[in-house]
Amino acid sequence: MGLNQTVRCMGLSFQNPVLVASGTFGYGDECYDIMPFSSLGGLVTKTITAARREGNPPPRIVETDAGMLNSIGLANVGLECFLAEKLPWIAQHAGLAKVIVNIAGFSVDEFVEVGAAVGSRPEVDALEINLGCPNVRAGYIHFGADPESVRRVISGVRKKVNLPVIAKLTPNVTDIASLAEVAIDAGADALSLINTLPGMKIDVAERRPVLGMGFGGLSGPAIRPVGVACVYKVCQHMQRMDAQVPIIGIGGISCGTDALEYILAGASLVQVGTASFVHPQAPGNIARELAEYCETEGIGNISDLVGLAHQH
Amino acid sequence: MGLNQTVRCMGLSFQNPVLVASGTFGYGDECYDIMPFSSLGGLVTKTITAARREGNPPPRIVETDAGMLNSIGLANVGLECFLAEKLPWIAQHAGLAKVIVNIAGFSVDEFVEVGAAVGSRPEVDALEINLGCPNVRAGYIHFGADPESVRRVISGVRKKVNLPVIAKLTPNVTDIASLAEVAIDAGADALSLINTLPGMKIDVAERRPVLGMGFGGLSGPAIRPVGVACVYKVCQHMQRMDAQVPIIGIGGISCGTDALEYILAGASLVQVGTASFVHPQAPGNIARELAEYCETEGIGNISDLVGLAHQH
Amino acid sequence: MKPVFEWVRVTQISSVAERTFVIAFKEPKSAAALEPGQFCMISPYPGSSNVYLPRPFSYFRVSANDTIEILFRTFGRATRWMASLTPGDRIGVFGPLGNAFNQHPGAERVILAGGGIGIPPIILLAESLSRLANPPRIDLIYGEASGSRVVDLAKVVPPRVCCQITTEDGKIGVKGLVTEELSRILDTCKTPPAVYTCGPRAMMAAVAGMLTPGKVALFETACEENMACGRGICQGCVIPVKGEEDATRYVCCCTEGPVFNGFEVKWD
Amino acid sequence: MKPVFEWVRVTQISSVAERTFVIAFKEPKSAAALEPGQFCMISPYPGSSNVYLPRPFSYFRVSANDTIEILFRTFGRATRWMASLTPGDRIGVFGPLGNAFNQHPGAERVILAGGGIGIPPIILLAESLSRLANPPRIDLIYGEASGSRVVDLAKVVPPRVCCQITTEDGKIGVKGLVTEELSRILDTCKTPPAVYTCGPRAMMAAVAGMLTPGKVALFETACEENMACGRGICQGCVIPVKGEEDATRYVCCCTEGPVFNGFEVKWD
Ligand SMILES: Cc1cc2nc3c(=O)[nH]c(=O)nc-3n(C[C@H](O)[C@H](O)[C@H](O)COP(=O)(O)OP(=O)(O)OC[C@H]3O[C@@H](n4cnc5c(N)ncnc54)[C@H](O)[C@@H]3O)c2cc1C
Ligand SMILES: Cc1cc2nc3c(=O)[nH]c(=O)nc-3n(C[C@H](O)[C@H](O)[C@H](O)COP(=O)(O)OP(=O)(O)OC[C@H]3O[C@@H](n4cnc5c(N)ncnc54)[C@H](O)[C@@H]3O)c2cc1C
Ligand SMILES: Cc1cc2nc3c(=O)[nH]c(=O)nc-3n(C[C@H](O)[C@H](O)[C@H](O)COP(=O)(O)O)c2cc1C
Ligand SMILES: Cc1cc2nc3c(=O)[nH]c(=O)nc-3n(C[C@H](O)[C@H](O)[C@H](O)COP(=O)(O)O)c2cc1C
Ligand code: FES
Ligand code: FES
Repeated sequence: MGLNQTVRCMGLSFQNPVLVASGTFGYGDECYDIMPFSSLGGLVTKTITAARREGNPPPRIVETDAGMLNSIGLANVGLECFLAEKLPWIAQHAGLAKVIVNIAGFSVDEFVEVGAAVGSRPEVDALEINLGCPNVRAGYIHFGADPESVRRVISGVRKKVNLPVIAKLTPNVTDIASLAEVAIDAGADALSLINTLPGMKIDVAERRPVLGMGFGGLSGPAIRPVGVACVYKVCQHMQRMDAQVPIIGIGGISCGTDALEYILAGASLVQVGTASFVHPQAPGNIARELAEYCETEGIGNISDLVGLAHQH
Repeated sequence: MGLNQTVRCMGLSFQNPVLVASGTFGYGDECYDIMPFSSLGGLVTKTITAARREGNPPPRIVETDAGMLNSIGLANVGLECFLAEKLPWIAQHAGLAKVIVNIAGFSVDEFVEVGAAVGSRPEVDALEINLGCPNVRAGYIHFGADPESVRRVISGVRKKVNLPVIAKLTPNVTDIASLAEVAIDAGADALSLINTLPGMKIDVAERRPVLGMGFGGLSGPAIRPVGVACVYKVCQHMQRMDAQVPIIGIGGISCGTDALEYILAGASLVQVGTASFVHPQAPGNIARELAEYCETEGIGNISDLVGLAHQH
Repeated sequence: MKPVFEWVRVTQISSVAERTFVIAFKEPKSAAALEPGQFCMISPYPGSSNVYLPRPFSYFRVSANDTIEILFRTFGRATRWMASLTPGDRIGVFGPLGNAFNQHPGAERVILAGGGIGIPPIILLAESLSRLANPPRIDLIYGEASGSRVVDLAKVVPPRVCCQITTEDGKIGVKGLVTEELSRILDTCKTPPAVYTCGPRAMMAAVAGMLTPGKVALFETACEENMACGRGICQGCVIPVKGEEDATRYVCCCTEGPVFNGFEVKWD
Repeated sequence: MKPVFEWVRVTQISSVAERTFVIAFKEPKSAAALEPGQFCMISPYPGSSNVYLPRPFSYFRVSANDTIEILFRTFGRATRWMASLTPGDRIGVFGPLGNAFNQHPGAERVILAGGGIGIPPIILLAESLSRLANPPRIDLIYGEASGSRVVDLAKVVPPRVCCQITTEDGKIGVKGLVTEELSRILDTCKTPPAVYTCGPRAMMAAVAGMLTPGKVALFETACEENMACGRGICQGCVIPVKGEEDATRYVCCCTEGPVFNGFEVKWD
């Protein structure tokens, strides 16, 4: 990676456009020796909530065709432990990689409380707001599916912090573009698209859902066409609006070409999730493949490709 | 298939629970000699509109991971030709298979007009109303995404015909269960779940969407977890309501086990779509595998399994 | 013959040029019935690949009566999977599909023009035409971008077929394009020849641009489009052709083609 | 040793009982470092299967210093894919992962109980314990539902290990369950033995029900749960263990296990 792969986005400078997605890289420490995230654009932490959460009963994961379902249930160490133990370690090992902390809550107040606490820490470069975890028992109406909740969560957190605030939207809505618009109006500095799709697998032998909680979130290559469509749609919609913010493309990215699909559709950065389970070095390999692509094709900076698929 | 596989549903008697899905079996004539649909539970025709439609510019299809995107654009011979040429042939060759005609329109009036014309024909056993084709240039707001449109289309058609009316819902909505409820209230006799998910693939070499129309509908095994979740969710919702109607499970069914997932989740019948492209005899093989399963497991009738996954 | 779906075993596979392979399998029924221009859909044995949809391939040769040979080049997931096959591996084959070239053009001379991986059906057609009771005089042009891609056709081009290779890099045969060679041969024709072509869209469009309906006895092109079902049920593989009043009509490449009257296709 | 991901070639694969196979590959680094109870994640070479996630398998044996052997049984998509592999095929291997059995239980007698396809780590442990400077007396119980599934372990069970096979159909060894044999052996123990077990959840739960903390020197179970990452980053593989005040705590089977104190796992 001799080339300059720097991407400027949300006022931050990412050494390359590849980040690891929330919930698929732990807190960085579990896999630093195998895939040091300091070589990546950034790390997005597992979602943090105010209280520690034990998470859902097993089984929590199962393979599906070209993908997997997960129902982790936002298991996490909780705000206090995260700030005391995890964040310092992450900051120490991040090098040039940006540290993005993903947060969630079960009420607008909790979102704001966690956001304010995390956002006041100098080690943090940006906040990602998880608006749509379909796994939590609270039910299947997510914050991300209701425009008013999106507005209140994003503007609530926005007012409390000076960092970039990224709204992570769920694809499980009738019109993702209008929710993106609400998030931007409420002050989001960027959009992450997409979270998992709601799904279920049934164990035919046992005649019951495989996962302990029944439903789970679908990720992996199976959902890439859905993610690319969401990015393209939101990008198209923003081109018609006044306010434009960068998009972070997520969903089924396993190789450089997959990442390019998202970039051409309008993403400035990408996140790699499930692919890290299939190959522990996937995020680094993808960053390298993008750099090689730019070199071969004579592209000065990957940012020159953002949204090019809209020109046809 | 020595066993009695008959499924009673919507007042009709299906010789087995396997139907072929709209748009994936033409009008039956193109593949009758390879996969005679007379051995199946039923045939659902390609969507018929009032006027003949040329459809979308190519490329119209492309493979994705464990699935495909299509953007056919409701290409069809039109109501007149269908009634004059296609329907008589279908009826002549249907044997014990039920003939279900799938219809759509670009206005409520067109839905009602086509529904009334098709519904008056004695060869037709039921109507399936395509509420969500995401491929048509008219834009991405489908009839199926708007409760009021669903109500008007279903009750409009319902009033004009004496046949069972099946509402085929799109999964591209925030809450499919509430739309199912609207369709049932409006008089739907059954629900078909699901249609394709909106998706896109980008040709990285050409830096443009692969499909001529950009977006397409995602089908195949990739979407099976989404389809099963929709069936489970709607079935769960109906158990809390007064009115209950049968569900027809659709999405990524490639083998008997896949069909059983839907049945256990709450589907009375299933439709096989994309799998027919992978293996021309897929629908017949699936029906046979279901029969064998019942025989091995000592299940008198497949209907005994409907919804069993809810008992846990 | 109505098409059949069979699981067959690969009997042979060999690399014949850069990224280009010949794969063989026994399938007696199709082998006996297939006609030049027709194709089959090839798919992986369940679980043996992450390729999902079958892919269309023209019949290239029939050998030993029961063995079908396919000539293919790697582009993406499916063709790379095919290149990784070894003898004994199972594949799904569905065919014969599609229409065929008209082999009775009523012309004294026939010109066959194959570009790149469009050559397989052209070779099968050459062989079939040579076996006619009164074979026409046949000129065959085979063009590739580079010499490294040229498949050695010496053993498969029938005797008395006059074969000319063109390459853009000039490493093998004449340096230049198929169309240049075609133009030269057309000039030598005293009566309207029949012209058959298969190759990249741009090449077929250029050939179409060179020909005039009255001046050739027949002009047929074998076209390509993404396919899913291969038998007219998905409407996915349409080719734009000239409808009434120059409107565009979409027709299925898999059933109304892959062979089309080259004057009817809308090339732009 | 920190785990490594390697693409390796299958060197050997053979069927050893009904639906049961041994697969071997060279991977010198792990072979030198791995400990009994640890496991690796096996995944298909890209494109060579429709299996998506890697799957966990216990180390069964190390042979010729650099070769790792895995003993597996077919259940679904992944294990069927593995059964279809032939020597020369490439697979991804990620390991060594997880913790290991405690090999210094401070007991004179050790009882190893493996049920079904839970036997591989038990065999590796038996071998390792026998190679200790002062090996304990080792009883090994290997149970299967039917005789047709019994793997011939004669060549892999170390000398001086007393091995008893149980089958439910009685076709091989003693007719009955692992737990019945275990109970018989326990009765012969004069001092608290160490008990290690791996097998179906129901079997391990039954074993747990037979033992009392004070009466055994150590009770370790190797557990199974669906896995995605194998290294603690997805939180997908949790096992319920007893937390404070009998609350349930979920701990990752891949990092805090697969070997657990059998008294701490919540079996119900
Ligand atoms: C009727 C018919 C007959 C055919 N006969 C043959 C044949 O005899 N031999 C043969 O090798 N192929 C033949 N093809 C083409 C073959 O079907 C495709 O090459 C194949 O589907 C590619 O699949 P893939 O997954 O490898 O590539 P994809 O992933 O589908 O494509 C990868 C990239 O390569 C490009 N590409 C794919 N195929 C071609 C091509 N043929 N030419 C130029 N660019 C391409 C795509 O546009 C894309 O950018 C035929 C196609 C049709 C419709
Ligand atoms: C730490 C660890 C070590 C393991 N070591 C070994 C080993 O050495 N050898 C080995 O063969 N397996 C071992 N397994 C189990 C192995 O990982 C699974 O058998 C495998 O993942 C099954 O994948 P599949 O796609 O073939 O089946 P799936 O499609 O995942 O499952 C198909 C069906 O079989 C059932 N099933 C799957 N695995 C088992 C099982 N082991 N016992 C009973 N039912 C099952 C499932 O519940 C499901 O109903 C180990 C698992 C873990 C967590
Ligand atoms: C096991 C697992 C856990 C996840 N946990 C979170 C989470 O805590 N917060 C969040 O915002 N997204 C979470 N996600 C979603 C991913 O960040 C990502 O949006 C999604 O998986 C799609 O990307 P992929 O296909 O590359 O995995 C999780 C995904 C997986 C597979
Ligand atoms: C090529 C193609 C064409 C389709 N055309 C129609 C259609 O005309 N009307 C309709 O209601 N659904 C149509 N569908 C959707 C299918 O009927 C089905 O709902 C969907 O493909 C999911 O099932 P599958 O995964 O088994 O294919 C089409 C699907 C495909 C792949
Ligand atoms: S490939 Fe389906 S209609 Fe031609
Ligand atoms: S398998 Fe991912 S945490 Fe254990």
